[in-house]
Amino acid sequence: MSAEERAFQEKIDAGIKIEAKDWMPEGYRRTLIRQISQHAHSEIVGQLPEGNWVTRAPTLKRKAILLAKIQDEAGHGLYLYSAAETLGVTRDQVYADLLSGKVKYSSIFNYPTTNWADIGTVGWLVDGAAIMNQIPLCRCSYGPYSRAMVRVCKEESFHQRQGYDLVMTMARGTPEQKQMAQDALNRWWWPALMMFGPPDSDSVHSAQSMQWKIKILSNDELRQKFVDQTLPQAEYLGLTVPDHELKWNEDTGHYDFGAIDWEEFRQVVAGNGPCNRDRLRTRVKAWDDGAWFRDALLAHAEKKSERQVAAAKAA
Amino acid sequence: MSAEERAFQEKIDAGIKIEAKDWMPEGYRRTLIRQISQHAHSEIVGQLPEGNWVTRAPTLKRKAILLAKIQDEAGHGLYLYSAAETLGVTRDQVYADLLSGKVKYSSIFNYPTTNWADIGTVGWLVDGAAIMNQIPLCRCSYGPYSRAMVRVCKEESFHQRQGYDLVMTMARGTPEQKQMAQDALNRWWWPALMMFGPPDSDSVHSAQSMQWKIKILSNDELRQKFVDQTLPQAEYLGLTVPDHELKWNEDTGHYDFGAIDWEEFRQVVAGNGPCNRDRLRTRVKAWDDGAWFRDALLAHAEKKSERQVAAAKAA
Amino acid sequence: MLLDDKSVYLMRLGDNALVLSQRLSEWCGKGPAFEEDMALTNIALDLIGQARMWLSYAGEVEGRGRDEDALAFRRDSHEFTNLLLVEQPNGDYAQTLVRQFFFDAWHQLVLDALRRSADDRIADIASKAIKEVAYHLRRSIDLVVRLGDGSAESRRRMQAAVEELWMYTGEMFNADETEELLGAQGLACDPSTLKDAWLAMVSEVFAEATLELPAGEWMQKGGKQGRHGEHLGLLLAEMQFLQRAYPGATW
Amino acid sequence: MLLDDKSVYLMRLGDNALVLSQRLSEWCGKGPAFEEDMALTNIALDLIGQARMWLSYAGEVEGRGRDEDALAFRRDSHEFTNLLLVEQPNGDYAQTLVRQFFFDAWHQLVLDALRRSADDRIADIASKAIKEVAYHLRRSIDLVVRLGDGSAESRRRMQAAVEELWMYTGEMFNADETEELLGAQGLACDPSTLKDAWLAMVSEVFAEATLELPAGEWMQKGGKQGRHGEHLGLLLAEMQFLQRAYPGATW
Repeated sequence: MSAEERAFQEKIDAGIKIEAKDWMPEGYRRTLIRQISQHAHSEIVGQLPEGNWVTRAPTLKRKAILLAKIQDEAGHGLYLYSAAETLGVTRDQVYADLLSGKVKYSSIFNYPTTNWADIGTVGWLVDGAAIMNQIPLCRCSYGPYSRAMVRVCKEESFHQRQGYDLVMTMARGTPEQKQMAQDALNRWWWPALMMFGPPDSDSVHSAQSMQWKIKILSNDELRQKFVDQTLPQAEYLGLTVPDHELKWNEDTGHYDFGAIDWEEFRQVVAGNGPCNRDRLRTRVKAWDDGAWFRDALLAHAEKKSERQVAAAKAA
Repeated sequence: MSAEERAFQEKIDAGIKIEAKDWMPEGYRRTLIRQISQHAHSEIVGQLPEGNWVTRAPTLKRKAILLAKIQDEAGHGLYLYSAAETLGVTRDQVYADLLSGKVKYSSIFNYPTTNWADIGTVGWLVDGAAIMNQIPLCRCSYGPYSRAMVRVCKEESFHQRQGYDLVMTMARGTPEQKQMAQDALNRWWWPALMMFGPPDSDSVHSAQSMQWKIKILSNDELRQKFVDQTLPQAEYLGLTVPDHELKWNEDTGHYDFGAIDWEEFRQVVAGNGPCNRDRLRTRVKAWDDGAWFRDALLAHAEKKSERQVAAAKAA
Repeated sequence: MLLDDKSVYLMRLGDNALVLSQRLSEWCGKGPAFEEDMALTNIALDLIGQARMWLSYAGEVEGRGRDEDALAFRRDSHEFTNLLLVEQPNGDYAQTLVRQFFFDAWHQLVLDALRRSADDRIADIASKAIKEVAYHLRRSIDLVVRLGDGSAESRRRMQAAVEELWMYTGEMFNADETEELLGAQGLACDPSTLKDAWLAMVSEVFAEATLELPAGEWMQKGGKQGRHGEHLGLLLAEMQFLQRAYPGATW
Repeated sequence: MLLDDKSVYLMRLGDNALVLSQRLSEWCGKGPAFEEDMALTNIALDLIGQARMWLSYAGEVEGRGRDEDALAFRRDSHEFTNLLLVEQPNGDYAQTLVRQFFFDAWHQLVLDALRRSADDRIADIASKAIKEVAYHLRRSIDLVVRLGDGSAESRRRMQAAVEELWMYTGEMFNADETEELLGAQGLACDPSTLKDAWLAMVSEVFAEATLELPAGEWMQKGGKQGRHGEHLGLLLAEMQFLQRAYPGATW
């Protein structure tokens, strides 16, 4: 380890934030760029499964809440791209890697939203899992990222409460509504658990990321916290988590839960989820269809500055 | 008038059909091509306002009836294009004139179908008016056209009865359904009267066409017959025809009716109806999007015949 | 029937905001730039808020117990009284923007007049809404200018959108009996009085944007009276699905 | 629960026909040639007829008073049990045709087996339907061959459609408990037994069409159990609008 590297690690160990202009190891920079941009992409792609129900929201109030949530997610994407830009990449570069399929977004967004309760369930479970992942990152070593996380977590807690409220309304509604809520839980439960990533035993890069404090808790620790937190919430709603092996373990003080189908996880990551193709195509089409728009704004800006130059010369 | 022309007119006056291989004046040929191809185009474009409700038909039986009707219309288009082809044009030439906007289709199809009762009302009034126009044409002087008309009229009478049955179901249904039926009648009544074309006083070409027996009754005669026939049908349904001036005239033995808004008619013919652009664009898009398909069938046929030639040579 | 006319008028205001908001929300996550996604969502949100205020009040005035959701989700297309302009499909982004500009320019004038309505509630809603709409209009003008006077491609698209939508602008200024009656009472504004100001603004913006005013003078009409094109029925089938499929449920 | 399994099975057959028919009818008046418009409409009509027979019988077996229209228009997407394949969007005409070919080849095998069902009504419906489906399949094969071995462009489109839809074909051959149970009773056919024949036919047609079988082996599933993609909900919102909006009306 070089002297620079040692000094860097000492700062981290001492809880001092690394800022954009500070020296950092290339691996730290690259890992952060990947992690932050994946996170940004997830916010952007995450708009789509929710967007699927905006036009069908059942009340004007729910429609407004959903639109506002989706707008917040776009905002999160933008802060996060800005955080990534502090590391010496541009938003367009990073975004091009999403569109080309080189860099992934969270696999959870490759599942379809097929009933209205999904919208609440996504808020409750998916935002819930995201917050669980992100709260520790508010303490991460990279200043711009940790500050973005503080803001994101605050808004996402709000989304999670709104999602839970929606599911509660359904769970306490007509029998059909309760069935929708249960159906949504059945479909989202396991994918939500997979959001924490592969089991610690299979997880690559984790040790280094933990040393650098850009990963604070392990995948399995976070997953367990999520299960422990979510179970009582499901019970309170009168909904059943789709796991026969789930039970309270007095000895550990945690819930035991069944085995996750990691083959499904790998397939979805590899592009074989129900919606991978649709999600990416939607974004690629939006980008391609919008090229003329972006080009025209540039063309106008150039014209304008040429006119200003000409006016200045004439004066 | 040349000897040929005199002989031609004598055949017509004697009620002898003109067939494709017979001599005919160029004006007769051109007028027929225009008239038959406009009629064919109307069948093809006429699929679109009905197609707008196929995906929303309220019962499976009604959906099947509607699909079958639309299929019949496509069939009528095809017989009529065949009849036009006997006059020395090709279907693709004639169709290109539709797509370029050079030749019109019936203006009635430039109005939107906005509720389910429209589907019945179109059958009742629009097919009704079409039959009124076409029944005399079963006796027209050009053999292929008159035979096509016989077949078309038979099927359209069936459609008209189905349409009337649909409107009756609505008119005798819930208050909302009855309102839909009345609303549809309000919107389709005047455009249906316009289907017979401008008043005789303004109608060009009519005298010659009548002499040639490719037009048998005048626009105003047909319109009056239609009003006389349709009024009692509307009364039987308990619906009100949207014309305050409509009343039975003991002296003439016909219904008197109010003035038609010919300015609207001219605007719709000129392209300013509510749906002109959508109708034509839909057909143009279908044709353009299908170019690869039609080209590929030709390419396959060529490959196949080349292979047959090669096989024959090898043998 | 003053009461009825008033609720009809309020529904028109609400329906415009609702239907346009629905169209804008179809862009969700599909805009040409992240900032545009956010801006369109923002406008859609403002318009939903306005729709709620107008429709709630319409329901109260009507006095048949219909709230904002009953009016939004349980009327069929012939009962919707929005302008034909706002129900037009999104088309490309140029068409969405031109539709928005034509509407915003009119909307701002209407709300400005309604701020002086003799009905306090109308004046109050208009005063709230006009702050949002002033921003919508500024943004629309800015984009129309930048895209009209942008690239050759953007100019072509913008001009095509203008030609496409022009025939739906006439209806904005046709006063019908309802509007005349309410206008005479000082409750609503007579839209025919807005036409010159609207045309002046559009002309000015188009001049800067190097766009041309269309020559066509034939205008479509009927939206305010519930006579719509074929697009609205499909928009409503989607929008109203849950309320229609599960009547009586609470969401 | 034999009765329930039977009605579930009948609904699957009906839902496949209904949903595919709905997709085909979206082409109405928009096909690439007049003859294609007519042929697609014809197939859509045949499939509606079959859907009516299966759903009517499903309703009778279920015994809860639901007729064909109650089942078609008043179930929500999670109660629909069609294969994922048939709910996929039309895409271009190549995608519509490849979807149809994959389905027809399977459909014919299923109906052929069901002609020998121990249930006379099932056997009877299957015997009627298979005559229509034999024509559908002949037409599909003919077009797949002509377009696969047509122009470079048509081959590219057809191969792309094959790649696009391949992952929805696996579900056709997964027997679940319902099918196993009914298969054991001689009422239904175990779909896993059809896979070899289907693959042999597809391979043979593709060889003539110069198309390639995709390498991908991961298959989507869930349609038969009511777990669908996002497209079905929108299809149903449109299809069911009138029955949902006006409950209790007669049409």
